[in-house]
Amino acid sequence: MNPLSVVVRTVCDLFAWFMIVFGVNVLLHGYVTPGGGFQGGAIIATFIAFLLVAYGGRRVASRVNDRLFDLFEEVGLLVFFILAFLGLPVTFFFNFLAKPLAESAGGFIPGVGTVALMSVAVGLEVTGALSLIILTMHRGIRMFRGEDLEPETGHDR
Amino acid sequence: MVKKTVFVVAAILLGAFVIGAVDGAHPFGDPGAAPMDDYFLANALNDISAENIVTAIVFDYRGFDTIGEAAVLFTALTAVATLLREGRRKP
Amino acid sequence: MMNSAVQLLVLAVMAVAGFFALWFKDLISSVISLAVFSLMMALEFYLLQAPDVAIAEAAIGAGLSTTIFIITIRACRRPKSREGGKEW
Amino acid sequence: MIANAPFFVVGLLFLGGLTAIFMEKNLVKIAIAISVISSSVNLFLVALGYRVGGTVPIHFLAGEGTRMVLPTPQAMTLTAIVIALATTALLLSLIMLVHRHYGTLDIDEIRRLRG
Amino acid sequence: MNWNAHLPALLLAVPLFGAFASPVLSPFGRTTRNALLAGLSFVTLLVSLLLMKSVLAGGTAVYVMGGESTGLALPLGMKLPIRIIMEVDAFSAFMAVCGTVASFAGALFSMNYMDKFTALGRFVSLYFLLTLGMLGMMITGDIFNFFVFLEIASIASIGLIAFWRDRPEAVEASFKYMLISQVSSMVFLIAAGALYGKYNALNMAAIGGLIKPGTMEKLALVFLVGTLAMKCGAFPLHMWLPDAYAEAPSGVSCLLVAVSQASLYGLMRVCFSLYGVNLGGAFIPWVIISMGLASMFFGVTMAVVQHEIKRLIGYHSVSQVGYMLLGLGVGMLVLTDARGMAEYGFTAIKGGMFHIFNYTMYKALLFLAAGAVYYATGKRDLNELGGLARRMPFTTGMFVIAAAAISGLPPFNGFVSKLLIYESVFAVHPALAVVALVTSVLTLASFVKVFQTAFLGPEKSSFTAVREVPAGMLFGMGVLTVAVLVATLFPSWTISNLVEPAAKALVDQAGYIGAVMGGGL
Amino acid sequence: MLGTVYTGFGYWDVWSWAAFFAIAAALVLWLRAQGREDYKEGTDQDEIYWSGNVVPEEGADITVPASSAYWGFRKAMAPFYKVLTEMHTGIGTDIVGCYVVVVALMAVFVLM
Repeated sequence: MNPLSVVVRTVCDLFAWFMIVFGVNVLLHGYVTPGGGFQGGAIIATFIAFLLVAYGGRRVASRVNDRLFDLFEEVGLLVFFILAFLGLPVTFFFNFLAKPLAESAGGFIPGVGTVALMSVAVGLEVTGALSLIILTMHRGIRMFRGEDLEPETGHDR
Repeated sequence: MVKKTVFVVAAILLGAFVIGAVDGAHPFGDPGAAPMDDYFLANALNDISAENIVTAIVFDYRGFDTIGEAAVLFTALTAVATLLREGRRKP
Repeated sequence: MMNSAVQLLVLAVMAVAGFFALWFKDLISSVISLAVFSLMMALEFYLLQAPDVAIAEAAIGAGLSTTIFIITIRACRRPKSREGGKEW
Repeated sequence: MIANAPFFVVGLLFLGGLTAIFMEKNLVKIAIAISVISSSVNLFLVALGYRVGGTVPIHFLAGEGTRMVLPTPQAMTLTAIVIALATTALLLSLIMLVHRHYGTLDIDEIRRLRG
Repeated sequence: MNWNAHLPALLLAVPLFGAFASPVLSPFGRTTRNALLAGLSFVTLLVSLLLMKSVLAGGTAVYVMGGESTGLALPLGMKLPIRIIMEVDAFSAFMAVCGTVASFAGALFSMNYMDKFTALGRFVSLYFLLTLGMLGMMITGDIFNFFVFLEIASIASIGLIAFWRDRPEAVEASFKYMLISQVSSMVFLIAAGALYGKYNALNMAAIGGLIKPGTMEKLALVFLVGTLAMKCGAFPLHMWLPDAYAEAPSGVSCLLVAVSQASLYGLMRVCFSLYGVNLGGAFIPWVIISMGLASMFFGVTMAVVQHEIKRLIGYHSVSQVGYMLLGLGVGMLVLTDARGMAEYGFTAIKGGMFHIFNYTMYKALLFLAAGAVYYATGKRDLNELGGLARRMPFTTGMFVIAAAAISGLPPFNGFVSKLLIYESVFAVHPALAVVALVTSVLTLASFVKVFQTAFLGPEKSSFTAVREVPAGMLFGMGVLTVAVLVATLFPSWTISNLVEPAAKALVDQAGYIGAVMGGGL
Repeated sequence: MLGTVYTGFGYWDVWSWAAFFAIAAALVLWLRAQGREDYKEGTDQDEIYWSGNVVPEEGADITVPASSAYWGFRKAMAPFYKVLTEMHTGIGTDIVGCYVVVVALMAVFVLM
């Protein structure tokens, strides 16, 4: 794609950072306001899409580190799984931190218990996974341009 | 061409049946008695103090769907990364 | 009544956008139509009192889905203009 | 039909997407058609949960004692939307690979496996 | 805490953990990765065996995900279950055992077979996710949850079929499967949503208790049956199947066989437990029977003329699925007719069920043997193979056992299940048994061809360097060979301990509903 | 009995079949042992008889390739196989089309 105008690129750049703030907000308050893990994660993942528009593919590919998103995704998944597993003395997925409405004032973990924690975990996972999907597919374009890839020979001798 | 016509006719027929099945569920805007959903609406706030009932359902009542869904996303990412992997470079 | 009139309008726009997404021969226009369709879908979800789903649909349908479609269309161009093809 | 308009639109979009799969030859257009089909199913699920005069199923926004729409279909739709995105991404990656190997996006030419 | 009650959750949690942990652990090297793959597959197998034992001893196991206790399906004052419920009756446990045996064998085989590929950490992830999807479909009792697991299974299998992405055919097969599975799963979701909209329940047992015959229910039944029949490869919907099975890596083909059985399980669950007596006449049973007949005959006739070894075996899958559809369809036909059920229906169901077990074992073994031939020689075209029996004695021996079992030669287990099917479907109409017999003959013919051209004959000069495959692969095949031989030598034990409880659980709709709804229909 | 399966119409016993096979194998081995004693390895006797022609060195030249196996069967069933292979076109939309046609037909018939 031809380089876009300066205005569009600047707006995209600004929006990209705004999206992160908005996404984190949606993610953290999912149990009170509309939102939650998926929505927040998806909103944060549009960050990469905006960056691609604002800076162009080559710069994004060279600057953005995949490892970070890999880490997000892995940590999110494992935390989610472990939170689900911790309820196991009762049942898998038992919400062992929840309190009824009457007792749930204050405290570090809100009264919804694992719902809030799992929401954050899923948010991390969705952020990482969706960003990685976009980055990987974008790298796929380059794969077809340069023919410097050796085809895998598999296992035939 | 005959084949394509047959397929399109069958697709239109199937679409008509989908409309039939969709209409047969319940009239729009009037689901009637909904004991399962009314249980969520009545108890989510008091039991686990969740203001947003949809989130409560997603992460607690039907939490297993959510881990399945996270697994779907993870599967798709893994499959995409497998298909578009860098592979070996030419020496 | 007001609500349902707005709803009918949104549904009509949505159906038209979906139709054009399937109708256009040009892939980029088709994908843009699909994005409009997704936005209308999000609006419809909002009218159906489902803001959670509306947020998800707006972010995923209109944002990410469009991005990956456009990436694919870029990747599937005929590889004739090697020198002119500035990377996206 | 006017009262059931969302359901009708769902069926219409499903029909249109299904027909477009057979009418189109371009792989990306087929992917778009599948995307439209899955969107229509999402709309169906959400429309199932609507109650006339119902409010958002969030106590924080709705206030006490009001009639709310059904929340379960919304939770199901969230799952279905993410699944639809995941499958679309995979389908598009496969299309990229098919284009790399076969050099074409015409579905009638991708038929090495037959018989 | 009582681990026995948590077995259904553990059965799903173990492969899930394997999938999530594999990207973390696989950078530690080949040994760690292989240990994870083989170890967790073995643990899954153990869990499924324990689950089978506990289900046989204590009846249907109900597991409420996230409930206050594992068995509390109905919360206070509710007539319907609200949470996701895993419901494991003898049929589910039986299928889970079949699936995990195939998964374990495939994992052992893949350790050496996949060595020369890159991205093996992701392979392990996808393998576990495919196992997870299969097991989830087998034990879940919730229709939307079933859809989620169906999607996991299909996406994982799509990724695995195209794993060798530098082969155009693999990408093509994967793409075709993707198209059909997307369209059909959307149709499935429409049906599930319509059922939810009418009965406001997602639990299959709850819907089964509430369901009444009507237009929408009939349409939903057709949509569900069409989708699941497509996924298990019944005749007019089978065209993706030989492509996919042939192009997947062999260890994965072995697991895909079990995954198609999970779809068959879903089909039977929908017809017997969800609809059951409300099936609405003999139309759907006859559809399933005729699909079975067509699959048997056309699948085997297509297989006879193939000359690519895995594609040939893939077409045999179509034909073998036909036997199960025939047997179970005949059982479905007499579901409301107590006399017919006692006379021949139950035998047909037993035959179909025993055939599921046999089919999973020997077909997986055949795919593994074909993969071993491919590993050793690098050829998959039968025209270029020949004289391998001297070079690869163990592979040859196991291939012969599997080929004899699938053709239904008398001492082997394939014969026993086919005998049960022949004798019972004969009571419905002799023509059904005749088609089944002809299919069996043609199966034997095509495997004689494979055996003669690949393993017998003079040695070819290009194969002088061929060696027997590594021990891991042989061990993977050995597991399945032992399973085939056990079912061969002790058919009565297998039937009375594994198959008959499963068949009883399948026809007992009231029992399935009562396990969740507490006896009150 | 561990090996006996009652089908409702008859029964199947794997051990009696095993015994039958053992007896048959013994019989065959005995018959084989009665064979000609003037057979000697390394002489012309164990050469392949190739209608008097020279036997080819490469093994592949004297085997029937798999594509030619059951040639007569394929020849006799040629019209049948023509229909069947034309059905398996291998085009992606045809597969979806078959699915749609089958489901639509089933729906038509189930509502009738």
